[in-house]
Amino acid sequence: MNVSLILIILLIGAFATYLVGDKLASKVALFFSLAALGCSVVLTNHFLAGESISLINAWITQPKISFALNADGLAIAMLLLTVALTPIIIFSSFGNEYKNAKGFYALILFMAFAMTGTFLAADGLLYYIFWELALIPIYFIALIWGNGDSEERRKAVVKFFIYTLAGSLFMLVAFIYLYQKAGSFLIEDLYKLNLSACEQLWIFLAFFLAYAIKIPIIPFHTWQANVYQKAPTVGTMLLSGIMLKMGLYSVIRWQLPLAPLAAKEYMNIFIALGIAGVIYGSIVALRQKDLKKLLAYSSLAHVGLIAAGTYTLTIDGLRGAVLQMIAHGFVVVGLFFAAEVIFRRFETRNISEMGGIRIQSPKFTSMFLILVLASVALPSTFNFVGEFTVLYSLSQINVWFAVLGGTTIILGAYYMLKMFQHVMLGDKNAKTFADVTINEGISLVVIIAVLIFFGFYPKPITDLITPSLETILNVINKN
Amino acid sequence: MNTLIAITGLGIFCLLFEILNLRKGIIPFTILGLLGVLALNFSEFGSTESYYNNMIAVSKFSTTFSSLFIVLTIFLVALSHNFYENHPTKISDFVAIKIFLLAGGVAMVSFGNFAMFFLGIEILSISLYVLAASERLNLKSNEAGMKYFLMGSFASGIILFGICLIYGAMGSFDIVEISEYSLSAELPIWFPIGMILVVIGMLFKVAAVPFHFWAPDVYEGSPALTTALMSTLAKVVAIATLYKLISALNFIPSLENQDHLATFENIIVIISIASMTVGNIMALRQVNVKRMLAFSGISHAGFMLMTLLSISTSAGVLLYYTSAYALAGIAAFSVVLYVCKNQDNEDITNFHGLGKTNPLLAAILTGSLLSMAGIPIFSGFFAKLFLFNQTIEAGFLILVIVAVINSIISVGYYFKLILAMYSKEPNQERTGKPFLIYGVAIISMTLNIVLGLFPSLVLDLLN
Amino acid sequence: MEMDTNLALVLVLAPFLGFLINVFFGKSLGRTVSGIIGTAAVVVSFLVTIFFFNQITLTGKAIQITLFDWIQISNLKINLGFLLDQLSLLWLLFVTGIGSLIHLYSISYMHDDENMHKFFSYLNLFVFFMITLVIGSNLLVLFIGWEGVGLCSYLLIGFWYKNQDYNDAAKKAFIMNRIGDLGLLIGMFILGSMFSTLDYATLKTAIAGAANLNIPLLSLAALCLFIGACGKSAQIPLYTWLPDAMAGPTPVSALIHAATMVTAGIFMVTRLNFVFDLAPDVQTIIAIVGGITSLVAATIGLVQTDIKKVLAYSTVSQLGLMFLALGFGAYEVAVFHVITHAFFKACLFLGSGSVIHGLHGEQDMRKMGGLRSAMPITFWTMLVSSLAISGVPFFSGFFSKDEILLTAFHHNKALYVIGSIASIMTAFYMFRLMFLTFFKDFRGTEEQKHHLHESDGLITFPLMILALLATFGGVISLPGNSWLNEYLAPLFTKVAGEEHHLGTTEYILMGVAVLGGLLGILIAYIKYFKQDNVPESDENITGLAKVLYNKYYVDEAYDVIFVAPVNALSKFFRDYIETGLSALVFGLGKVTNELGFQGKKLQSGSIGLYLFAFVLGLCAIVSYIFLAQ
Amino acid sequence: MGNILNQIGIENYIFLCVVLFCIGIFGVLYRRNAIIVFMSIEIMLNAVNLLFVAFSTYHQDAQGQVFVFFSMAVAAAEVAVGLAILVSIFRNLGSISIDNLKNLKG
Repeated sequence: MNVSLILIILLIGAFATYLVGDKLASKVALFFSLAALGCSVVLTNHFLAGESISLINAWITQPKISFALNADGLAIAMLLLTVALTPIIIFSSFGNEYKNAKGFYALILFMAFAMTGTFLAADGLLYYIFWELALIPIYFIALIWGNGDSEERRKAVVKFFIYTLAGSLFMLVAFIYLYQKAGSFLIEDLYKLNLSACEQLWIFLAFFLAYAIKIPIIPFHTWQANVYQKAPTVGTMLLSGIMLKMGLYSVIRWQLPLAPLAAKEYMNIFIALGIAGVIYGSIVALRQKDLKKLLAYSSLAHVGLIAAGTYTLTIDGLRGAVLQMIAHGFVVVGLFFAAEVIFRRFETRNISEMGGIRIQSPKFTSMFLILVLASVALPSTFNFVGEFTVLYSLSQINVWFAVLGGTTIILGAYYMLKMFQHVMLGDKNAKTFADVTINEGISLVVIIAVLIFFGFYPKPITDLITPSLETILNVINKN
Repeated sequence: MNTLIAITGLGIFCLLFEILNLRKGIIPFTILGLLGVLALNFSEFGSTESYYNNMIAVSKFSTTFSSLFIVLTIFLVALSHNFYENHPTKISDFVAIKIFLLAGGVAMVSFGNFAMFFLGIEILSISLYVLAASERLNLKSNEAGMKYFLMGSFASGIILFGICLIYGAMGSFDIVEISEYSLSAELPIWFPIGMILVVIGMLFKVAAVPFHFWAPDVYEGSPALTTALMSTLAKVVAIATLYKLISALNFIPSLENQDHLATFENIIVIISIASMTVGNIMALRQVNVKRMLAFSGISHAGFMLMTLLSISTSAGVLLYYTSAYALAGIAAFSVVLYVCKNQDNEDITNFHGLGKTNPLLAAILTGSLLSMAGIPIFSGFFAKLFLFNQTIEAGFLILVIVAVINSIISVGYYFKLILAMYSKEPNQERTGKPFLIYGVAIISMTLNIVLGLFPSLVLDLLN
Repeated sequence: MEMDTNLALVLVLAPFLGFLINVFFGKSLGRTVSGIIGTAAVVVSFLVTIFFFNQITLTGKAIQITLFDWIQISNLKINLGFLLDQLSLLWLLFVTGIGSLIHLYSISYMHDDENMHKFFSYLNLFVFFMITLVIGSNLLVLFIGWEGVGLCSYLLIGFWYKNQDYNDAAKKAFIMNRIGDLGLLIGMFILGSMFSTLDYATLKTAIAGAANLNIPLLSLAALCLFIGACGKSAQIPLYTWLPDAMAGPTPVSALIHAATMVTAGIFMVTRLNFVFDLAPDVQTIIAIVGGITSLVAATIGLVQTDIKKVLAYSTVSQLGLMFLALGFGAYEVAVFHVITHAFFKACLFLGSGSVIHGLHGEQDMRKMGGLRSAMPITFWTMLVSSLAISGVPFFSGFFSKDEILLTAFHHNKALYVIGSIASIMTAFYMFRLMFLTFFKDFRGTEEQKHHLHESDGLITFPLMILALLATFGGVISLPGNSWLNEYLAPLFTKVAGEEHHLGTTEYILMGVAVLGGLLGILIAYIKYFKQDNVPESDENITGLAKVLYNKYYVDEAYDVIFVAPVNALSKFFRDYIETGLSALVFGLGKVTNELGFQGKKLQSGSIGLYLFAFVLGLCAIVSYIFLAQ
Repeated sequence: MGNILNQIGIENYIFLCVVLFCIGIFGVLYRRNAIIVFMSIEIMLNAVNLLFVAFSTYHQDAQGQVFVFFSMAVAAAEVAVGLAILVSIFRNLGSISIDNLKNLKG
């Protein structure tokens, strides 16, 4: 089974979507994304059947860069996350009318293509190229179809682009440096390197800059809230649902194995940063007036915890992090979609103008509540599995990490329930709120189903990712 | 050699066309002619001969670069059709001058003797002076011409002096002989000084800090097409020649013998850092697109100079970088030409809403800007990548980091233009889809992306 | 075995099924039907429980059921499994039993509420989670139920969601619980890392088998677990949510906030008795906390005027007593009191509910009185329960409370005194409640007076059942020969509670306790029957009474100490740090931009300058070369 | 033929030319009249030409002198163009002072 097929589907999809014109664009995009999903499922079966899913084609001779894709369990998990969320995201946008829709949906597919590539790439430079490519579409999506005052938006988006690019360019330098040492960009060759502690430190920092901005880890998160707020909800979903995970995935795949000494040496600092993010994000979220901004900060908090998990360098930490990545991917998409659903009816994202929805629309309220509960990691939701594992791994490093990280349980509940109370509860709102349409319902139900199913039975994913995580850990602990 | 002769012949033909009143046919004819020349040039590929007791030395380097120049000239000639619509009587002259300019360029990369080198430079420069000032009644154009002329000839004076010193030191103008002498144990100080003077002259041509001041003014003042020519063809020719000059004369080894290498490298490093930094920072606040591109050109000159630090291996990289840069430039300028056809200036405001009125052109301009900014899949990215790789290998990590920071800054102004195209409302309706401009834009952009997808195509020509 | 598994699943899932049905079809089914479904669901589990109960009383061996692996962590593998042993079955018995009664009660009580089907779905969901909590075979399954019941209490407290105060109360309850939950989690982590299992059975064996345990660490774990218990079971310092939780409908208060959920903490501690036994320091802490809580709550209860608030504080106080017992390792005693308390407190709440129902939502005792004639059944049942709770001899409460005090006496005199005082106060405020509510003549509006009536059968029937239980519930553990202790014996490492043979001291103590109870009743009688004075209206309460009436201003204190700072911090972060960071990033851009702007001046357009720069550069380079010579 | 260099050493010629060249440079730098600037540039070029001749005598080799012809021809061409530009400037501006050429800046 050729792994590049998925990439090809998505890329062709992007062009096809652009060509069929505004009328059909959304449908075609949905079709292609579903095709990619199907293809990935088949791929997964092949993988589970023990087939090794990888290909290497020579691409550039001097310097030696090859078009190498490799799908181990981890990559497949992220791949599935991407291709599963993309159709949901596209489908969720059916309620909206976009001018120049063909461009819009084409960009979405193209972004999916780039992100998939990032997850699959097994060659440092190829990975970097996909990584950068993913940035372009979201830039245009946010810029052209975003909301709010265009001047503000422009500032926010440009800041986002330059800021992230700045980070990743240093990663590029690091990659070139590694290439000088290894004579190839292939990941296995890079894994073989034995760098001095000092070199590793610099490499680690270069990567960290790129990832810390993308994930984002405080204090590099300043782009996040604004962009989430200004971007169209679809863009926000793509950003928060998948693109953040790119950063976290890269930490596991590239940063830790390539600079294990540094990672071990300064482990505590980076865990502490992550946890600081948890607390900071939660606290800032308490007083947000804008629903999307609040969700942005909540995801800052969650992602901080995930990052802390990855930096523990324990199998639990990594496993929990990956589980939590997937869980958070779904829940955050769901929440942002819910925010969009509200916006479609109330024309506002300002929490103070909401409230009294529950009376008018019980179905939607229940769904929203489930999403909220999932995001506060109520047991029996997927997020709990991830969060529990991560916190456990933290407690193994130092019980205080677990305690501080665990404050997310309290603060998270605080701001989410506060939000829920003011958005949904309370007496009847002047504005009428029609209950969810079928389409909206489908998207939400799918997400909720995933969250709850894996909440009780995460085994499939765990079994999928564990072996590859162990191999990565072996690389980390090789010397 | 034949290439050179053919080009010159072609130029003369163009003039004849005017006499024979065949203006209509001139553009297609010239393009065909140039394609022929290109073929001819390919036929000389790989052959390393020298003609007229080594006045001209054809080498892989010269042929490859000449073909790049020819390609660029084809684009420029194609663009000139639409550009000179309004004064048909002059078109043949301008085209002819461009051809001669090309001849000068080819002479410069394939010189085997300083006489040829000097003539080449002068042919190039004089044609440029003329083109720069070609809008007789436009004071800006005159001023641009004058500034360029004064500084240019001043630079020629410096170069000449340098040549003279080299001659004094070596007693010959012949590259081969000089390169042999230059390896000998001790040389008179005149040789490095002379070389430095010549290099400085060339640095002026590539517009490197602190010899860059002319560029923005001249670019802004000259007719848009000339600007396009300067920022693509002229710059590429100059940097290529500089590279050839230093490599062909065994300048680096000779410096090593005299252990002045560090000195020279420091100079290059400082100049290239200065160029990219000044270029990028100055570009940030420009409102005139031509001027902005001039500054971006200065910064790119800074990048290109990095190749001089690993002279023995970086020919391919230089070729790749120049082609990437030039192709992007051509694409960008073809859009600029279209947008600013009947405007009296080239301010960014003219580009407002281009994304809505002409999505294709907007996309192409975006592409070329992204390429210049070094965003993946456009060849600009790979150019930077190879360059950085090369330079880190040569051990100039700091320089690369500065370069990286600069490319971050550069995004700032490239995106200013993109933003103008996509996030502003159109302020004028743009009519007509001039076939040649679209053609050039599309082809150059395609080439750019193809180079990005298969860098080896170009990269391996000189490795 | 197969059979057991299926039955256990039925036991767990029946309420869940009820929940699903009520959620999806409740509205269309109509109120009564959905009510019946909800009740039936619980009754089913009740029956199954009885079945298992019989089984175990015969065989006496626990049933362990493992469904499938759940969470996998390197050194501990957590599966989703059930453990049906003496303890869990006992709990299930009264959870489902009282649960069904209360469901039954609610059919009538909630009948006028448009969202009745929702109410029942939530109740079912609660029972489902409660069962999960009790039946889970390891701590993490317990945690599912633990948080689940928290969620349900959130939903039910905020059942009348139009009123934001109720929502606040609900939120408060959930968050307070979450604070405890964090403790519980940490406790689990420590246990997990120490014994690499969270499964009760294996944990027990591991601890038993472990050579040179790390006692301090274990104690830390125990402490964390206890914090969790504090959250759920409303002990100091996390008790303040429970009184507010009275915002919910009365059946909810009866079921969740009196009989079942709040006892989860005691369940957990009892479940993990083998851990706590090894941490004597923690046990002392538990005892002290329990004692103080019981006293503090009782004092507050003295002056409350809202009938449900009184009961709420009495609940907190009773829970305190239970923890007192736990602290002395007398788990079976605590369990005993849990059961009796479940009976009479549920009865009391339901009774108060019936009263409120009769007065159309009036909860202030100052506006009641003289209801005895109007609603006799309610009166008698409540009277019985009050007697029980006040520890009047031969009512269930008498035995359980007495045992607690005995244990306290044997271990720690001071706490014994505290406990006794608390129970005297209990007797006092319970009868204060009785007198104010049922005696003298009615103080409400004419219009209310006109509508006064006894509630219908569906309400009174559960009352009577519970009253009976409250009366005779004591028989399960009579001093001397206690069926309960034998029944629970397998759970405990040490011999179930040192069987204090009934010597003279015991009898004296009993007498003291009884006298105390009677004394309390007497005071109440004099104060509210003889002199028949009615509590002041809020504004002119003064002095100590004011402090008590305002619950020692604990809520206010918490607001000042915790809530306000966090919010202030949040505001600070939002307005300064965030803007600062973004300003920093923008600043970099601005600076470079400014440089560009200044640079433009240099590009002055004068050829002379350009040439000058040219020559300057030239000279610089050439001279550099000469210098480098 | 070389004897002249025996009487007056080559270095003197070099210094002379350098001095001349510098005079040219300073002329270019300090004069504002375009014509005079042209002349200064010519001085620079001619200084170099002189040096060429000197060197060619020194090296006993004619190439240098040939080169001089090239450079003179080129210089002539350059000046022709320059003057042409100057004329059109004079037409538009009415002055030939290079200080008036400051419209392009920033």
